[in-house]
Amino acid sequence: MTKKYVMLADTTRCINCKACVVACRAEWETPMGHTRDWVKEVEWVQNDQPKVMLFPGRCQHCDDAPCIEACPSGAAYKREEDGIVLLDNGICSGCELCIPACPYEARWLNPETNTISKCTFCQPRIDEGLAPACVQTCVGRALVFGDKNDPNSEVSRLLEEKTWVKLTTDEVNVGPNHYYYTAGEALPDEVMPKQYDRHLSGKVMEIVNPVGAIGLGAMLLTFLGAGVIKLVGRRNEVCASENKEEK
Amino acid sequence: MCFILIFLKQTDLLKKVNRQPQLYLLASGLFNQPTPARINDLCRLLNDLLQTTPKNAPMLPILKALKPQLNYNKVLKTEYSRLFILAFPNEPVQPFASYWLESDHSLMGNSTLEIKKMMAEHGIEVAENSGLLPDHIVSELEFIAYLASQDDEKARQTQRQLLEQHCARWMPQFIEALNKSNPMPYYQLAADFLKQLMV
Amino acid sequence: MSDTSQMIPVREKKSIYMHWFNAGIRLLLLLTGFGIISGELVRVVPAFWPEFMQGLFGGNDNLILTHSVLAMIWIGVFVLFILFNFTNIVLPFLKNVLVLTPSAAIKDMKSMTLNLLQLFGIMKNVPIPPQGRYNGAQRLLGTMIIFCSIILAFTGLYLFFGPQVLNFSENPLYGAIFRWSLVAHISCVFLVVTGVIAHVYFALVEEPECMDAMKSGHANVEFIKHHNALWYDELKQEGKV
Amino acid sequence: MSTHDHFDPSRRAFLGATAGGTALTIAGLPSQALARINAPHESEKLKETTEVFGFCDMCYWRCGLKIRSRDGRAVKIDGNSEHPNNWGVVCAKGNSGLMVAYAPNRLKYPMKRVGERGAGQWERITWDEALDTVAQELKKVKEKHGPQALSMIGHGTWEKPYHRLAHAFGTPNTTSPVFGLCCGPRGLSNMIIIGRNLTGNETIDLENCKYFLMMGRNITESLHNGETLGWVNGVANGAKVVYFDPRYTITASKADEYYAIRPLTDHAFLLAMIHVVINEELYDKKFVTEYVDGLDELKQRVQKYTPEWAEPITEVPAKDIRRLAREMAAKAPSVFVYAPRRMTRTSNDFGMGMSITILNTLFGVWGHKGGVFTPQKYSVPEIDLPEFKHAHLARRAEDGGDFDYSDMMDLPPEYDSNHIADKHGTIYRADGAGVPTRWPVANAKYGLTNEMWRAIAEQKPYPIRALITAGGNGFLNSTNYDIIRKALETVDFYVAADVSPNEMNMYADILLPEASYLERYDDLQVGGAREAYVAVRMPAMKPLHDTRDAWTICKQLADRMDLGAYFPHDSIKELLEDRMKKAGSSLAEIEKVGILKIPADPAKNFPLEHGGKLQIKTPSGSTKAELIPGMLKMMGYDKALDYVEQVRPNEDEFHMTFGRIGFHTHARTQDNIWTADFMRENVLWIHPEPAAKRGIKEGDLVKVSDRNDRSGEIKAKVTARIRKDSIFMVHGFGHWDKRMTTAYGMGVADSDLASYAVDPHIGTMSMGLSLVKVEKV
Repeated sequence: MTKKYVMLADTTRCINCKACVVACRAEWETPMGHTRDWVKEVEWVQNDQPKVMLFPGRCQHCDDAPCIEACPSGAAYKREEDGIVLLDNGICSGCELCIPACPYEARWLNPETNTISKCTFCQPRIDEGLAPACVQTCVGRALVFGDKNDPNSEVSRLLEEKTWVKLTTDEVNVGPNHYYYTAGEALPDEVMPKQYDRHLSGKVMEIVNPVGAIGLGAMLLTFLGAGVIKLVGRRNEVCASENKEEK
Repeated sequence: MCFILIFLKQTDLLKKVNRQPQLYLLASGLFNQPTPARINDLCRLLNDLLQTTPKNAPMLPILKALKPQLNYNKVLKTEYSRLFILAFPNEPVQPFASYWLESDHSLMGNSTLEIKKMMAEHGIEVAENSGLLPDHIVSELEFIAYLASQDDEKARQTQRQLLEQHCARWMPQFIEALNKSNPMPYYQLAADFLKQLMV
Repeated sequence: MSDTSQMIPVREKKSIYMHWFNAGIRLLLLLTGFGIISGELVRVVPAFWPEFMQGLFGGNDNLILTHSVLAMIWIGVFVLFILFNFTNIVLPFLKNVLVLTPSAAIKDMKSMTLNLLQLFGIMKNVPIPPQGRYNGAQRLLGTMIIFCSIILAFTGLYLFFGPQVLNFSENPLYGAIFRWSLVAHISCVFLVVTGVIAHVYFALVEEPECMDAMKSGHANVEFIKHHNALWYDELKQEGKV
Repeated sequence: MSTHDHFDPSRRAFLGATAGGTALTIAGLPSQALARINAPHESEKLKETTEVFGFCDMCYWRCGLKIRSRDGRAVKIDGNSEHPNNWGVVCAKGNSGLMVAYAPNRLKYPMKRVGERGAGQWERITWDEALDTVAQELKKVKEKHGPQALSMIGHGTWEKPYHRLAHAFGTPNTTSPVFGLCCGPRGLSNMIIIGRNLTGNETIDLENCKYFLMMGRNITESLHNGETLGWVNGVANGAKVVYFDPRYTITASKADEYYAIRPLTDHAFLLAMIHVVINEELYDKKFVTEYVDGLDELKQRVQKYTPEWAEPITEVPAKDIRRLAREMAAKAPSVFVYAPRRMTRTSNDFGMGMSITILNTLFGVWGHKGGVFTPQKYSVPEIDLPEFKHAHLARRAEDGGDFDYSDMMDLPPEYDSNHIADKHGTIYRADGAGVPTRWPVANAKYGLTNEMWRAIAEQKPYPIRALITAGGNGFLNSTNYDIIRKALETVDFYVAADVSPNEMNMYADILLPEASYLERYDDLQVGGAREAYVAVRMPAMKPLHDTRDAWTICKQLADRMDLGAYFPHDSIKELLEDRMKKAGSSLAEIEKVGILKIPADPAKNFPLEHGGKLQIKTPSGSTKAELIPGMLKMMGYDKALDYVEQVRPNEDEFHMTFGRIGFHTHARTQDNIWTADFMRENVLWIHPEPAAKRGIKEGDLVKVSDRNDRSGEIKAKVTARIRKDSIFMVHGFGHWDKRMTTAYGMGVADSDLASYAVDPHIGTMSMGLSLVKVEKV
């Protein structure tokens, strides 16, 4: 049975201490000004009581990842054996087609490698059986990582225990694998995925393909038709000439 | 083999007709902490160079101008500390490659390790008592001097690589910062000299 | 109407080789190219193809390399051919083929439409205006392919070398150029392939004589007279027939 | 809307994506079926690293660490999952420790001042020159003024060797801010009432506690990994949290009930609680009869403190006070009244502290599950050293425990302030800590740093001519900059040892660059939690630049001052080997695991759950908790138990409050590029109402000024998370040392606006009394 890695974030245990962010920076030497993970602090007033919610975030390793769909070279791919969304630096050209595609704004162009960078669930670490850096360091133990397909895993247990939600809307639901526990609190708009966007070139691309496909199809049909008619024509000619000979 | 600061004494290397090692040694020495002994070494070195340098060399005027500046005094020590140790926010003249090349301006970045590895490949490391990091300008220049003094292809290759792919990426910024922090003549000239050396 | 009238040489061997080389390598480029493009947004063939090709080449990086090398061979050979045969082959060919003025374009359109319609037995008895060495359809197609090929070559070069030599993070323009090159590259592929379908059809079904000509280099005078009246006149003047 | 699902990422997702318009392919097939291309890919490999153990130095909780190194440099700091201080987790500060070592502006070489003191003109010198100078100058001072003329102020880095050096030198005047500027009132209250300090690494059974009454203990932002994690677990285990703070902190956002209590009035609220608990007999009768003295007297004293009396003072409804008292009693003894970490706020913190201890004692939390556990101790004897001249101080300073009062009553009652020594010739501390008629109950081990600065500045009661500082930042961790400046300018000689530059060591005559905690061995960390433990700190790499570890520095100084006998080992490593042998193990042994432990023992930790007895010994010798401490009555200090009216802002004024944020430690990490990245400068929190009145909008620049014409300019954060009569700013900003290239000139220094009054009974600072005006600029 294949694995399915998921991340759980219990927002009631998160204290916005940023340990996960620094741990990630140290582990993967991400350049300043960029980060693979973050904590969003949302504050508002509800019947004149202030309220604060905290949302640790990172790539959500979606099942129908729009970034993979947008990547021309297949540098963005989903690893079959555990479903994490990775990036093949060898192939990535840094064209950024995937960046606006991500509803969670998890992807960015790394100025040091000139390729796209994002959370990999610490793929090199988990391949060695280690927890992701952010999970290992999380002060409130708000982050839990594991294999959802393994009924004995902690994540499976927790998913059973409580009601978890995902950052999805009716418009945008690409099957994220990052779960959140808010103790029933509604998710604030600030953390909701944005309707994914395209560069203008991407938008054109969306038209080029179908149009091209239709064009090709039409052309094929035309000449198939022509071919048939031609054959029929030939047949008639032949028959005609045969008839002549008979006479 | 540890070489920083010991290397200066290896006069046989300095006798070579090839002036490159001396030039880089001089540069290295100029940016190192000024001590009476070191200043003497530098004078010796400078005299050698003044003799061997052809009249038309662009380097010559700077070397000549440098000569009278090469005498040890307290002001020099303070100036050295002000410029390279107490980097103030308005004029950080950090003498470390890593500072200029790492996105967080931290020391001991990957750039430092590259140099360390390069040195290791030539059987060299920074002397522990020197208090210098491998990518400190003094270490780097002295390393180049060492490479220039070796006449094998590997050394020449490393030197080229070092200058073109590493030094070129940070020393110009360093020189600019140094110029901005209106240094005393000694360091002004050191900056000009290094600039000249880079071209 | 097959009578054994004389055959005359209409093509040099090297142009013939060139044609088949061109055809072959473009086919390979098409197959590898379709294999490279992976993401839904850009992909033009069902996923099984890229999956098969990338698996076959042990990773897309190899496939991309292959595609690029082939393309560069293609470009190289063409450049050389053009350099060495500019006056004697290329220039006349361009003269005959390129459609640059609107009026010419309209003229060719007309004849092309007639051609196509008559395939379906429409307007059978409307005479097609006399054509030169290449008829309207061929000329339009040729012109289109020439321009597309140039675009394909340049965008292709950028797609391959751009990311390697430029720091995309330095200037957003670099990435934008890349993305637009991709659009252009794919659009041109669509256009060319579309055109080639017609090209192939005529060669195989309608006018096998042309096919022969492209093999042997000789064409039947009767055929020319019938299809390319103007050219026939030219040949007459030149005393080639 | 969000998909509430446990397992299957629903098919809706799938269709949603296909509707995206990118489905059509040349074959016209819907994309998803064939969408994903499964092609071979190179996946990244984890780089090799070597691992050493250590404990953190980014704050004072000292979590256990595992440090990964590659190519001779530390690359990642992980937590040691065996260490009871953090169970493997590390906060942002801990993770950013690397940037202390790699900071381009860290202190790299020994330096000698050449310009005016504090002008920041230096020149690099050799270690020999530096150490010779220090030794000479200190000897000079000793000859002219006696050993007590040296003061050692330590903070931050591992300061033990400097204490030892100073005590060997013969001065009692060693201090660090932990008592006078931070936890003093809290530790002292516990100590004096029940003989435990419950400060440092608290011994609270957080996981099993069922009710937290938190008096401004912002445990999620003034965070200590193990403590915070324990608390979060406790809350997850169903503990109720009632949080009191003028500001709606992240802790408040986790609480079941939040009271924006009127600043400085916690004491009043607590007295009302005590009133209810006693009058309604809600206290743990068994515990009280067995282990507590003075209930009746206390009852008399708190009669006037009814909830109705407290309501207008605290703005906490009387009915709620009653309810909370009853709720807690119902859950007792698995309850805890949580004191703030830094309790130097009001003009009577001692009283507040004692009322907290009293409440906890009445609820019988001591020795009970879910209350306060009794720690175990790992016996790691000190190395053999010659007698110290000030043994009664030195011995205490040497052993690990805080607030040791064992010999506090040695001091003779008769005292003449002209005398600087008692009849045994033992010189009194200059700051008056533990000195009769001055601050007799103040902790004499850590002293009153604030009073020490004053003593130096005013040269009273006797001259102090030389100063050693080991880490710390006298300016930003204190509040009276003039005193600090005067002190630093007054002494004949000032030597500072530190890793990073700051405003205080800017004044040093000699600056000694220390190796960071990632580059050196240090003395053992001996601690007591449920399990007893001893932990080791190993170097993860060679010291960078020309830096040396504290022990080497102190030994080399001691040798130069003929005090070598107090530093018998050539290196700290040898000292460790010696000590570990005494502990019945070896350095090699502990280096393998990083920490040696005696497993937790419920019978010892929770004696009252296992039919055991609770061991109590108060400073006045009682074996029962003293609700009205006899010692205080003797000194007439018991009036501290009564509420003292606190300052009130005028119409146009605010209470000046300040506090911590999760990723900054005090004033130490603002220059750390990694932590600074989250917050370059602090902002002024102000409630929308007063803000509107002053035309202040989010992000506006405002001027804050107190009644002493101290002021600063800072950006405003308009938020309902603060009381209308208070403003707040994060502590530790407003650095003016130009060497601090990241923090320089960022934000405002709250400490320059906080009050510098002292608690009348124990001499600790009262920082919260400051009242400020705010106007738009």
